[in-house]
Amino acid sequence: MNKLCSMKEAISASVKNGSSLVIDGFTHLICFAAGHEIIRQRLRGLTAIRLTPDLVYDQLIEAGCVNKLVFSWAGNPGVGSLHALRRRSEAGSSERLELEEYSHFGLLARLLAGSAGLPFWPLNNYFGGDIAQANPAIKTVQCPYTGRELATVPALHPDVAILHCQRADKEGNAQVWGLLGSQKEVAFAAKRVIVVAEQIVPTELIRKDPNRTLVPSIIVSHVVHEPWGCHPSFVQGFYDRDNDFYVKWEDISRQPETYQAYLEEFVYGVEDRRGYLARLESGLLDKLRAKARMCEGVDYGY
Amino acid sequence: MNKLCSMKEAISASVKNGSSLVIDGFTHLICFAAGHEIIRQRLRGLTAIRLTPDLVYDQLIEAGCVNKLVFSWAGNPGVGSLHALRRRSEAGSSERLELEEYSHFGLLARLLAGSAGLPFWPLNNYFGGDIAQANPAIKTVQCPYTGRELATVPALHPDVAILHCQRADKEGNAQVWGLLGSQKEVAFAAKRVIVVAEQIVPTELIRKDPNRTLVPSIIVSHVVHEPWGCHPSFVQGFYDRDNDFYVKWEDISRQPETYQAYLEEFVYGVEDRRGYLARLESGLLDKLRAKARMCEGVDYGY
Amino acid sequence: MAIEPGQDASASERMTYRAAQELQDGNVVFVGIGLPNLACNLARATHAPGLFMIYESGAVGAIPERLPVSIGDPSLVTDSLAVVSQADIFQCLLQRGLIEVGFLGGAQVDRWGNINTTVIGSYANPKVRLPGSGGACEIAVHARRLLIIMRMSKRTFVEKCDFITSPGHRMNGKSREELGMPGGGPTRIITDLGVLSFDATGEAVLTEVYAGVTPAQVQAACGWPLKTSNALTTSASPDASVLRLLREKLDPKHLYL
Amino acid sequence: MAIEPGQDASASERMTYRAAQELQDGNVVFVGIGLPNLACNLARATHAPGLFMIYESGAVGAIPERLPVSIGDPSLVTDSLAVVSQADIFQCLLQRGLIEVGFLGGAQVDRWGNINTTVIGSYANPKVRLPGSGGACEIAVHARRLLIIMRMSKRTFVEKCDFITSPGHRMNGKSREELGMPGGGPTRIITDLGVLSFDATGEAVLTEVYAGVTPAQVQAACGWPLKTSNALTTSASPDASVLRLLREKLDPKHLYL
Repeated sequence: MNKLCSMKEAISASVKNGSSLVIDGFTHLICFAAGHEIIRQRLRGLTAIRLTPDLVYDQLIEAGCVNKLVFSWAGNPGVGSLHALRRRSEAGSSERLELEEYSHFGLLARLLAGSAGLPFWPLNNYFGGDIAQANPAIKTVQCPYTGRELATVPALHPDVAILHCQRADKEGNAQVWGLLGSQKEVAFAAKRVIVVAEQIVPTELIRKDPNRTLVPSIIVSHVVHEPWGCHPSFVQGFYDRDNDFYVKWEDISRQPETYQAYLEEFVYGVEDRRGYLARLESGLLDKLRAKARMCEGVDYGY
Repeated sequence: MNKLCSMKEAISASVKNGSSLVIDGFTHLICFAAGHEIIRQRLRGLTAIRLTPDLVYDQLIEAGCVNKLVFSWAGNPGVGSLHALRRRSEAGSSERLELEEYSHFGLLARLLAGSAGLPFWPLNNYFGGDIAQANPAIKTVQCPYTGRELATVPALHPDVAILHCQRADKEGNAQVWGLLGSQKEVAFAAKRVIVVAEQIVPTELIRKDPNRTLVPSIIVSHVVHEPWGCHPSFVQGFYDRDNDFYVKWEDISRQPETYQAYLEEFVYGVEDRRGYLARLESGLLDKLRAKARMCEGVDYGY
Repeated sequence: MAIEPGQDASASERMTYRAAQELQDGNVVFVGIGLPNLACNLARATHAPGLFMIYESGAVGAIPERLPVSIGDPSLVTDSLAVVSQADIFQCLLQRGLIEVGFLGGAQVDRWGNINTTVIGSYANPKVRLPGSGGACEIAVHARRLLIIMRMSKRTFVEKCDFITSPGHRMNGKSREELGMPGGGPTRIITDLGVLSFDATGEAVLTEVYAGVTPAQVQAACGWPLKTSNALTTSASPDASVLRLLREKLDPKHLYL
Repeated sequence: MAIEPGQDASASERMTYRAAQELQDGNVVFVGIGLPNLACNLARATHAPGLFMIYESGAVGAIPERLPVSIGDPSLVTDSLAVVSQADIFQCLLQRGLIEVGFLGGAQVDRWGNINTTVIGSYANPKVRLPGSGGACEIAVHARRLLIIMRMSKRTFVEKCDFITSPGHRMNGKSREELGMPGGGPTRIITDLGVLSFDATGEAVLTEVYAGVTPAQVQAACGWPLKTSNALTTSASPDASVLRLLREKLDPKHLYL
């Protein structure tokens, strides 16, 4: 079944006011294009879930889309803070964001449970520290063999998962290489999956290297072709991380005025991803485009 | 560190009388060469672990190496029974083999727990049937969120895991494609890992496609270069399964006399894998050699 | 080999054809080797080209070029949509509830659709040691619907299984619902004489016979007093084109037929 | 840029050098970004060429060509020995006990080596919202030994952390042993003034100072009465060749130095 559609269609068909949502990616493969479309569609009351809410989640917060954040590390990696998040979570802020906080392993374990069809996941963690004290969802279970107490987290089943990949076919069979993050776990945990791809390729190409397929089409509802959909994040083999932007973001986002001006220019002020790319400084994409480092193919013959 | 050695050295350094052992592989990548070397070294009292004990495990049983089998499906796939196993596990047999039995998911879950460093693994299984009744290691735990009872199995940490792969470097970084079985789980669960490879390749080749690496060198103690080490099992991209042998095996193994004659000729009667290969019918290897079906490489550039 | 229309269908061919009728286009099927695999290939070649085949070995969306002789055949890997670890197969696909149809056979089946593939006789001291569960137990637990394919005889259709490897609708007096089991349980037992379905209590009921087979013949091959539907129908049989497809294309070496 | 031998080492350079001394050839290290990453690269370039670097992003056996600006930098992927899912990182590598050395920093540390990277002030109503744990909590739990790198001040070396994100040796009166924690806990706090080790009770003890630093200066930068070793030594400082390596090769753009 051909599931190709525009980002606009995929978002409006899948994300509702009040939805819980993951735009996944760990530094790698973070689909800013999807976040921007959600802002443009002025969705409200979202529960935003990710181990590492980064700039695009902060933009969703600043734009007023998010009521609750489920996370384990919130920052601008290597640079600084997420300022919309801080403004809405520190003492004295008027509209407080609800935070549900884990460590990476804990939130990942919630997704593992969701992806595996189990109601909980055990992990050997949270001894003595305050994370489990601050989050009542973290409980314990006793090992039936050793009698030891282990921490547990409950399964998480986000309403929608948005996963960016290097290539997919029109049915949504998606192949990923480089950092895999928690993409597989998110895909199988979610109730609905949108696959966004740098390249749409014939199914025959997917079938030539089946071990690369991270997400099978049977769990995918929409496929979006969105080249450069992750900028300023990166896609291994396609383009590098725009580190200069991450550094500049600290200044843009520190003041609500410059933050809003950014959103006006690059999000509200454009129709879609193509519009966004057109507003980037000329020559930037060429500078970020990956220098090829091809690996060799392997033999699937018999 | 260069860990290359002969199969003889790897086995004598790693497998002791009474060891628990996995020679892994699910149809694919079953290292008969390792099993034959264990028989030649006349090791005794082994606990042999695998989801699918097949011909090579049956040979280990017939040769008197195994006291206990931990398994979930024991047969000659698509053909018939494992006759040494049957002779030693049915009513009236004199030297009974100890059996510890799961379903695939249950035994896999034991390896998952072992590989993840957890003392147990929960699974939504074993309702109503007799498997959990017959195996006291299968217990239950109550989900702290839903109150539901789930089955559990205890972590398994085999003394030695022997894993065959398409290619590895001298340090033991091993790459696998095609069916992955439970190789990763076995490798991380075990206390000691022997990697056997069709090809020894430079580390640079491994580094060119890091997503293909299933086993990292830090958990590997020995590396053996053993081309055709899986015959009559198969290695995707190298050689096909020798189905004729699997069919013939039914007759060879049904009678202890023909079974012992086979072991004399192909196991005790040869020095090593090269000796075994030399005794195969001429032209067989050419017939089994894979017809190339190369996939394309991918780009790891940035 | 010329085939007369409607003639000549062997028991295996009839079972394969009838099983294929249970598969709808787009179904996600957990495929076993032998007749289930043939039934899937027949469905794909006829009314269900989009059947999505998953094998417990890890092949997902497989389109084997040759008839696989085991569920780990290399032909299941080449050109499949994905190849994943068995942990993913059992956790993310089966336990997560994504498998719509499972297929099982066995050495014994009872009126509740419980299946034995473990031992004949006592577990501690078996008369015959069978292969064991493999993935059968979890397929029976999790597949949304389960198709059982078995030839009928008093030896195989028994009052009580010697060992319940794969649970059906009622185990030691308890229903799936009471036990909190996720999957739907068996919906059909496809045999060489006819087809059994399950009533609201979970008991097998003879609902179809092949042309020329009487309910009395079926009862004679069944180890318990078999309920028979008031609306007994005749099972569809393969026509000449289907037989040709099966014999010449799908299993030309007669591995399973 | 000419460098006089032994001269001119900045606090960051001293900390990086001292941290590198804690790494042995062949160690499996869970690497963080910033000074820990530089310390590992320095160790690899000098006495520990076989240091095995693992990043929580999934890169295993990485040999980055450029200084990574985040733990998810693409340069960590290209030419690494393996790239695995984060589930494998946390379960198969960290929880399985394969990580020998972990590195952490933080906004606050206390005398037991507990670290806070979550909030300043109360959790419910924080004065400053910090990034949170990331993988720090589980690194502190599981690494066989933990190195803490932090600049000293009364603001950061506190009597009591506002929030314990990553447990050290003693939490609310309970020891790691009493809590059944698998890893070894912190072995060193490497600061800009000197190095703290831990005594048998798990309390931090000043064991080294950099040349020219007095114990009184260290105490003045510490929020609790600091135990000082009777055998206080002077921390080794980087020589000119090390400084050249750091400045010209390992961090030429001065991202972290």
